Amino acid sequence: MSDQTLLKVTDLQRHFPFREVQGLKMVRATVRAVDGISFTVKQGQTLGLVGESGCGKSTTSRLVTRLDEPTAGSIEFEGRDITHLKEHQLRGIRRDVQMIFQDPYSSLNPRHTVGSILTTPLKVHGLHKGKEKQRVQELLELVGLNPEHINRYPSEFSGGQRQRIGIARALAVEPKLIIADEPVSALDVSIQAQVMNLLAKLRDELDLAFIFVAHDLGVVRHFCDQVAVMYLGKIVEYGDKKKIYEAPEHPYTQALLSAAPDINVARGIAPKERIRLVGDVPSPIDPPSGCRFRTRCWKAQDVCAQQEPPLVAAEADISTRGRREGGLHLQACHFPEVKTDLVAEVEHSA
Amino acid sequence: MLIYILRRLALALSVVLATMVSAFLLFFAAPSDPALALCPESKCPPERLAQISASLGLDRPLRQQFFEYFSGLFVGRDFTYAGDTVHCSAPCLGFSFLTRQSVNDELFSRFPNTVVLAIMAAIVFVTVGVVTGIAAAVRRGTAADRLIVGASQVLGAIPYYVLALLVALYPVILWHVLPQFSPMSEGFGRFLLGLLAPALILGLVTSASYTRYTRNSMLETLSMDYVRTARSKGIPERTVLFQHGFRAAMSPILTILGLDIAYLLTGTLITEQIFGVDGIGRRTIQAFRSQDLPVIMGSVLMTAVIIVVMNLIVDIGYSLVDPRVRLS
Amino acid sequence: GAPTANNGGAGGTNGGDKPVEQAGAALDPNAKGPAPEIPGAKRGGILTVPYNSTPANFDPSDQFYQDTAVIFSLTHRALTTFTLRDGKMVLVPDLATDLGKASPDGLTWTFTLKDGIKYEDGTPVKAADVVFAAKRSFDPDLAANGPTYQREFFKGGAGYQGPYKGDKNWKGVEAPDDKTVVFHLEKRFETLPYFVSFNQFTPIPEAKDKKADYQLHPLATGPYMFDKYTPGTELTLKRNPNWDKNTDPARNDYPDGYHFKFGQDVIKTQTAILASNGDDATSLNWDAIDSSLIPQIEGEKKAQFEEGPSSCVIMVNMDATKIPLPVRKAIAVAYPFDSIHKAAGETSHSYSPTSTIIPPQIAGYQKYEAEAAPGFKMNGQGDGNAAKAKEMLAAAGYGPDKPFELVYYYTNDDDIAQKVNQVRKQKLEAAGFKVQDIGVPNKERRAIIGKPKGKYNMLQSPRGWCFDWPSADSIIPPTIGSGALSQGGTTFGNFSDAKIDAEIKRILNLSITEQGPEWGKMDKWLTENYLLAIPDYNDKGNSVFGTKVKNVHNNPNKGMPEITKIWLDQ
Amino acid sequence: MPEPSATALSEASDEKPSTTLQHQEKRTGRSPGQVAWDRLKKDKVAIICASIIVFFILVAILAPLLTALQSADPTTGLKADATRTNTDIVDINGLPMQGTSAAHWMGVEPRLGRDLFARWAYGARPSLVIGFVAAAASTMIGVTLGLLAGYLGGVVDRVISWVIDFFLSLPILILIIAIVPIVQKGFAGTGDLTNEETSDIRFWTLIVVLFIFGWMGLARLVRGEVKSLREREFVQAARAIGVPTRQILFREILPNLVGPIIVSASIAVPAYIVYEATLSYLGVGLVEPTASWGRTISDAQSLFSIYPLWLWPPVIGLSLLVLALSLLGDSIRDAFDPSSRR
Amino acid sequence: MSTSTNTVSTRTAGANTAGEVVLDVSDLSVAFPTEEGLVQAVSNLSYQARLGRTLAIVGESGSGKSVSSMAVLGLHNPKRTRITGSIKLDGLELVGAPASTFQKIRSTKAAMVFQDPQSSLHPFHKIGKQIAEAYQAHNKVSKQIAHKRAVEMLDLVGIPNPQRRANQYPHEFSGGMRQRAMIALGLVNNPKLLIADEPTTALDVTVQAQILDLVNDLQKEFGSAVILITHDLAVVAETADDILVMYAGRGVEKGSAKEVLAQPSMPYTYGLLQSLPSHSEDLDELKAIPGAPPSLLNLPSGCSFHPRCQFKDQVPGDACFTQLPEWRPTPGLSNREIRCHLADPVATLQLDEGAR
Ligand SMILES: Nc1ncnc2c1ncn2[C@@H]1O[C@H](COP(=O)(O)OP(=O)(O)OP(=O)(O)O)[C@@H](O)[C@H]1O
Ligand SMILES: Nc1ncnc2c1ncn2[C@@H]1O[C@H](COP(=O)(O)OP(=O)(O)OP(=O)(O)O)[C@@H](O)[C@H]1O
Ligand SMILES: [Mg+2]
Ligand SMILES: [Mg+2]
Repeated sequence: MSDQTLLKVTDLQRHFPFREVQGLKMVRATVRAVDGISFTVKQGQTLGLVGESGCGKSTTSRLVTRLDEPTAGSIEFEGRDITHLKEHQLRGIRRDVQMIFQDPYSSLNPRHTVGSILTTPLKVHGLHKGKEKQRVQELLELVGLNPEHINRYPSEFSGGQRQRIGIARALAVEPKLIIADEPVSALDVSIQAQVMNLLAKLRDELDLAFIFVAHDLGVVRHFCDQVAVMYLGKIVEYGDKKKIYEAPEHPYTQALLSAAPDINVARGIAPKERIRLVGDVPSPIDPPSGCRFRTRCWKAQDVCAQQEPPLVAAEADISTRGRREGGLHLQACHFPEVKTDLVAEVEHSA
Repeated sequence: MLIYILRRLALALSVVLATMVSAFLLFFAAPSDPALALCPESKCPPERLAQISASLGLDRPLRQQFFEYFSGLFVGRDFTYAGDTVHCSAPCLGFSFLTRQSVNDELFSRFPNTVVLAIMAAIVFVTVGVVTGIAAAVRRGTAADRLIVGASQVLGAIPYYVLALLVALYPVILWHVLPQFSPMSEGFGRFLLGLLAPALILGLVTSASYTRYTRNSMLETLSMDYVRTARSKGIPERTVLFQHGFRAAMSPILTILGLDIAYLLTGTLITEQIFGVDGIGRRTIQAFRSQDLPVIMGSVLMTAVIIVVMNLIVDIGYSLVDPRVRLS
Repeated sequence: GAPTANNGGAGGTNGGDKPVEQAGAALDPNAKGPAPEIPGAKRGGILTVPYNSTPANFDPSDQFYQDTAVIFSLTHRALTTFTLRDGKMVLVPDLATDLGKASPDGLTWTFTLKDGIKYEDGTPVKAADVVFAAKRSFDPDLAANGPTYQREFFKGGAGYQGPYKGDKNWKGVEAPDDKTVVFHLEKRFETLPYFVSFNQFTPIPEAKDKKADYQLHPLATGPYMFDKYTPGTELTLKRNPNWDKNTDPARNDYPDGYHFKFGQDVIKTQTAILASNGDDATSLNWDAIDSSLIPQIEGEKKAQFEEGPSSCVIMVNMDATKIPLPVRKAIAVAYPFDSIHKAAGETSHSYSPTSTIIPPQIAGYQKYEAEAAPGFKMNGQGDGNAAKAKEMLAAAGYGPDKPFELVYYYTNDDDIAQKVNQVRKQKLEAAGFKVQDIGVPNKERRAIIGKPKGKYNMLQSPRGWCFDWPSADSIIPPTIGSGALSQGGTTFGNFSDAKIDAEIKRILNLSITEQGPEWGKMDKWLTENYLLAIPDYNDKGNSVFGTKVKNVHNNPNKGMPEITKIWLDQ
Repeated sequence: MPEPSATALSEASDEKPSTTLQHQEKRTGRSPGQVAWDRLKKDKVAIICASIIVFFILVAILAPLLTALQSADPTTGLKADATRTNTDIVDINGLPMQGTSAAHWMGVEPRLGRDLFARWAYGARPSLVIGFVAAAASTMIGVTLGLLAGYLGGVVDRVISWVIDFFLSLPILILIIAIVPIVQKGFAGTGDLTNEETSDIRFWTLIVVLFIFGWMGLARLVRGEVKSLREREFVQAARAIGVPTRQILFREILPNLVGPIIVSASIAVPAYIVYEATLSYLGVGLVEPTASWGRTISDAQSLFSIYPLWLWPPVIGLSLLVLALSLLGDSIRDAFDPSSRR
Repeated sequence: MSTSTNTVSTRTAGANTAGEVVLDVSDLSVAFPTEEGLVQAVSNLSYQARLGRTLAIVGESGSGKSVSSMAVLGLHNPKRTRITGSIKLDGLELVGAPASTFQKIRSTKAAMVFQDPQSSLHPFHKIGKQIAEAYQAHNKVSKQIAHKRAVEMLDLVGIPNPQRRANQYPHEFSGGMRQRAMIALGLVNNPKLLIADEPTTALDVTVQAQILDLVNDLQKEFGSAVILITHDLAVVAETADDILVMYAGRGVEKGSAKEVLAQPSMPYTYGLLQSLPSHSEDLDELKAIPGAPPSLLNLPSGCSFHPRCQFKDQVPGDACFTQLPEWRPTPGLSNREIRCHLADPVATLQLDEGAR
């Protein structure tokens, strides 16, 4: 794992303007899907992006892959600003940055065979000329599929197998960074594990950098080095995995962690104390002033409504277990407070 | 809502305008000579023809005619005729070449006939189509379903004008089962009765496609989760079908209805011709025979307006049926 | 046959100073009202008349068409009119006391109005009203569709624009007093008494003139008046209380009213009328009988059908400047009349083959059958003789290697014309002609075949002629004289010949009585010596009527029923 | 569990989706199109309809042969063909003097005496050609415009949508009546044409006019589908890979529209056939001497009571063909139905 | 097979009873004849639901969870479904019952909350009306009273400002509120049995927690039986009393929820639990069950799970391949039943776990 910064995202914004009719008036409004986020991904590193539905995770992924153009901010890939490149200028980037999609059903063209799905990227980028078929078979093997299935249609595969095809497609161009937008959310637990294992294996073997989007904290914890927690288009807490899981400081991160049901309850561990949030996520069209989380926050005070808390270094740079550890840990709350034990420790012996 | 309607109206207006311009160019610029149509073949020396042309205003440059026609539409225009100047106020469609009557009057006076015919036909095809469509959907896969679908297919496959002609001839003329058309001036009841036969046949034939639309739409909504929810509430099946199923199945039918207005008007054209209903369609065909351009233009405009307005109404109705439509 | 104007009749004319007097002839200057009663006729009922075409308007100044003329014969009276007597049309005085008096030079005609004639509103009819109407018939807008004889014959008529745009005090027609109408002519117009039976000479009171809108309710002088008129749709007539039958020698008034419906589908209408259910039993239709109904009207429904001649003669026109006479004769021998009639959907009830240019209703008609070749009579019958035609062509120097090419235009946007062309072409080719049939839309064809310098060498305009009154001066001069050609129009043969023109001029200067036989002779002479157009057929008119409609007879001047004599058996 | 009308509940949503998924593990190499094809082959109605259509196509192709099967006409000693007139065998009023015979299986045409069987067999040609060619042309236009509007969005979409709206608001029939002569004139140039040339020109004119006015529905449909397909992840994936736009449109998106396109084309074909007949009825359809069912029907309707032999064969032919085509269309729709497939 | 099922279940029930049995499903099979063959969605399923207790039905997608519970409410099209066995709801036999019976018991005795609240609420009707309608269908009351009841219910499920919300359409609700409304709809007639079919799958974690708490609270208040269908084992661990694990249309393990999750005794349950990336475990690799679920058109012979089972070698002979395992109590565990041929599943699985 070298220390080379692969991707640097600074103050990224994506607003979707739209018109809405309110009574007799036509109002212009914007969905602030992503509203100023910054993060970096180093080579071989995995960044997890978590947050509730609609907080802007997919939008971020689409911006980073440049399937969408940011409203503001910048994206640098290997030091090159790719924020506003035109489609034809993006060719190189298209090779280096790939995406794995959430839905294994809709992300494969039902009209193409596996073979043609996998040769398309090779052809587009002129890779392995003349030996495309061989390369496709390699790829299939790499993701654990039978190379003989090259002439099958996606409909003839199960969800897990399809997701593998999607992964193979992303790998075909030999990218440096893969953005995986909820790659396992649509899969069943038993299959999910298969795919996660595959991703981990590939990451390690090919030294890939990942941005891993998910809402399942367990999966993220399993897979990522760093985690960014998003809420309504903003990053509220960002840091090394350990810090986030073991010493979360932002109330939202804490709520998220505590809300996840825990199977360990069944193993005799007392159910953790759950932080109950009231109300629903506000609309990104009209986000609350100041701190966006304040409407659901139990710690909210006047200042939260007036000032937007900046993303700053976490106060207590200590881990739950009392050992001091360095590493990245940023949070954005006016009243940060370390809360440990939100995640139960598992007893390894049965 | 208001803004939406205004915007839609503006769009509709642009469509109607474009229709008018293209129709004008089509008809007036086309190599046709309405004067010839008015001049009997055996007695038509050239100077007579020129006189008729001049009297119709067709001797002036096309650009001038175009300008006059369109200014007539928006601000009205003056006609000089037999030494008199007559003002024709906006929207002025001009005067019929043939009857010398105001096209506005000619068409508006016939408008009710066409509209009543269309509405009666619509009542027929909507009720027949919807009822049979629902019946078929509910009995999907049974013999009854196949019968309904089959019958509607067969009905739709026979050339309409042949069917209409048979109806016009046998039940109406020869057997006297159904009354003939009589104008509104001879009593509204008789008028309605007279439209029964044409409306029935037009409605029945049109209903064929509505049967299928309804069936498909119904099948689709019946497979929706919310219908399952409705059923799980233990409410009577009838309520499930109509309040939950059909209510939602209606919007696609409504959309198609909007799109179909143009075809319905085509249908009235042929129907009016065959049943001798004195409506816009028949007048238009007449106008074609005599190259009566102002009347043809007028009826193009009128039909375009009807279609556009109906689509607007359908759109608004759509939003009434479906609360999700935010009209934006 | 094309639609045509009013009028007709038979017989001679007057000339000079004295009133026309011709016992037993088709002129009856002394006819007096009331018209004789029809034995057994009953009063009452409404006659419904649904028919196919749609009258453009009911402005008296603009009338030239048969159907409106029939309707006007119920509502409007002109200076003279025709009445049906024993199957013949007789010209009788109507508003005038006689058939007019001409000055010795024939250039001034005087008509005197009867006393006691009123409009439907009770106001009396004045001579000035007739003069105003006559002037009005010059208006280029209001009278665009009307006849044009007045422009040609009336003094100063050529450029006159009518009373609105033109000189109000134009002197072509004058009313020196309330009862007298005086016509000043440019040249002799011996058949003026016929012409003044046109609706252009029905009085219009200037004070009540509404110009373009006058047609919505033209003031009636006849036994009926407009009740309700919806342009393009229908017209109902009711009795005119101010009509005095004692002044009217021509009209009876049996039904209580009439109901005309325009633009009706022919088959449906005729089928319904033959079935005679309800109102259909008191209905009448004058469209050509649909061929699907022929079995009925030839069989059980015979009594509900009436047919007779109309005013039109149809000819096969050839360009004599391009086709030499021997070839014209060969065409006459080859021409497939029967096939063409069948293809055109003509039936024995819609035409009768003819061998003359002048139809039999016309004064001086002389029956003859000219021969195109020995033994080959040109009588519009048969299906052509290909073999004989080939022989004749060969004799004229044409053969398979050097065929004579016939070039003509036909309407390609009309189904019947196309079918006719198919058989015509097949048969003419069989007779050894080379045929170049050029299909164009009707409108274009009419423009092309109306110009004498066309690419065609046959079938140019006119296709035939419908007379405006029953004298051949309304047939031969306009179709054969070089006048039309010099004005840029076409004629039979497109042929200008000094001999022919001289003969026409000679006959026109004769009195009405003398003209008839001379026209008859000229007809035969033309066909035998020139063969500019091959006589084909006379159009027939017919009526189909319900079982309660009585006394329907064909008006041979119009090929329409004589509507003023019909009564209903309620 | 008798719940008589609890039908359809499970139909579209959960009828077969995952079963096929699992089931197909065993059958390899079947694309969705092939699945539909297999289903069609099992559908009896579809087979019957297809046979009927094939029958008419054969009749159309083999018209000269079939016509020649009739024996020679005794009066002329010639075998009938579709255009030869024979006025000798109709009476003075144009009615045939004979009924069906070995020489004229369907009798002869009133007035012209042409052989009705020949006209019937040849008459299938324009119906089929117009139906298929106009449908193909309008499908092409509709698909292209729909693809562009749906995929490119923005101004292109707004312009195309407006044009679609515009065309949909036109009183089509009136315009067709007006346009046919004009287009014909454009084709015809100077206008010195023979019967046959005119009739050919009119034939192509009709096709052009029909498809000019017939592409909007499909364009709208395709536009909608493309709009939703565009958001589908496989299109995003193609973009992410760097596949050029044109290739995305035609290689990624278009194949997914095959179902709706085939269905809409299968509806368009009978619709055009009927439209052609209707236009003939209104006098702006095909012209003499082309034998066409629409023309024959419009000619024959006046005499149908006394000479039904003229009217009914083309009416039955047309109805049967249209019926078969639209039933087949339904079957194709079912076969492609996404609710019974995944 | 069916007889043993019954006795076993009764025994289990007897041991576990905390309330009266409301729903007794025994030997239920549901099959759908389709073009491609017979889809055996549910086979020989038996379970019971008791008042005051929550039964979780787990299993992966397509294992027949929804199909079996929809059969309870008679929501399958009778013409396209073959249902055999017995479903006794509050003593009433439902298999083969007429439509009118179902109409009566729906919502009053058994109600269902569906997975996707977005598509399960009618988009064109106001929320209040949809709830009131269910109340009115079973109580002879006026519209106003029914509406009041609907508002009450919305209040009960914690929707703020219920008066106003009752007059809104579903699309104006957020996902969590919609699911609450669905629950309100389910409870409006105080049913004895509430079937919640994946009530939180479509929701966010924080909202999911809210909803699950709500269901628990309501159950305590109403004392009804709840069947919770899910494939999220963590949810089960936190909310359910009893559990039924399904695989390929069959029940494979049942018992007390906590015990089963703590100590699974059937290889499939075990595999499922193993494949979870438990929050605190930092293992490099997850223990996935290899292979994919079988086709319901063509179930594997013997035990449906055998193609994916890593322990099939430990069963002597070819029992796993040829013989369908019957329900049997797990040796060494009380209150537990499994369908497995393993002689001593507990030991076998423990051995495996220890080996890792
Ligand atoms: N094209 C668009 N136009 C308007 N709004 C959009 C668009 N795309 C996304 N949004 C809005 O932006 C917000 C963020 O969406 P995004 O898809 O990034 O969320 P997410 O975190 O990926 O959610 P999920 O977990 O549901 O996938 C949402 O409110 C969404 O409605
Ligand atoms: N009407 C039907 N016809 C054919 N097969 C059906 C039908 N309904 C359901 N199935 C099949 O039955 C099986 C069980 O479906 P069910 O919906 O019960 O699964 P589930 O366990 O609820 O899954 P999920 O977790 O995805 O909801 C599935 O394979 C499904 O495809
Ligand atoms: Mg997302
Ligand atoms: Mg389910």
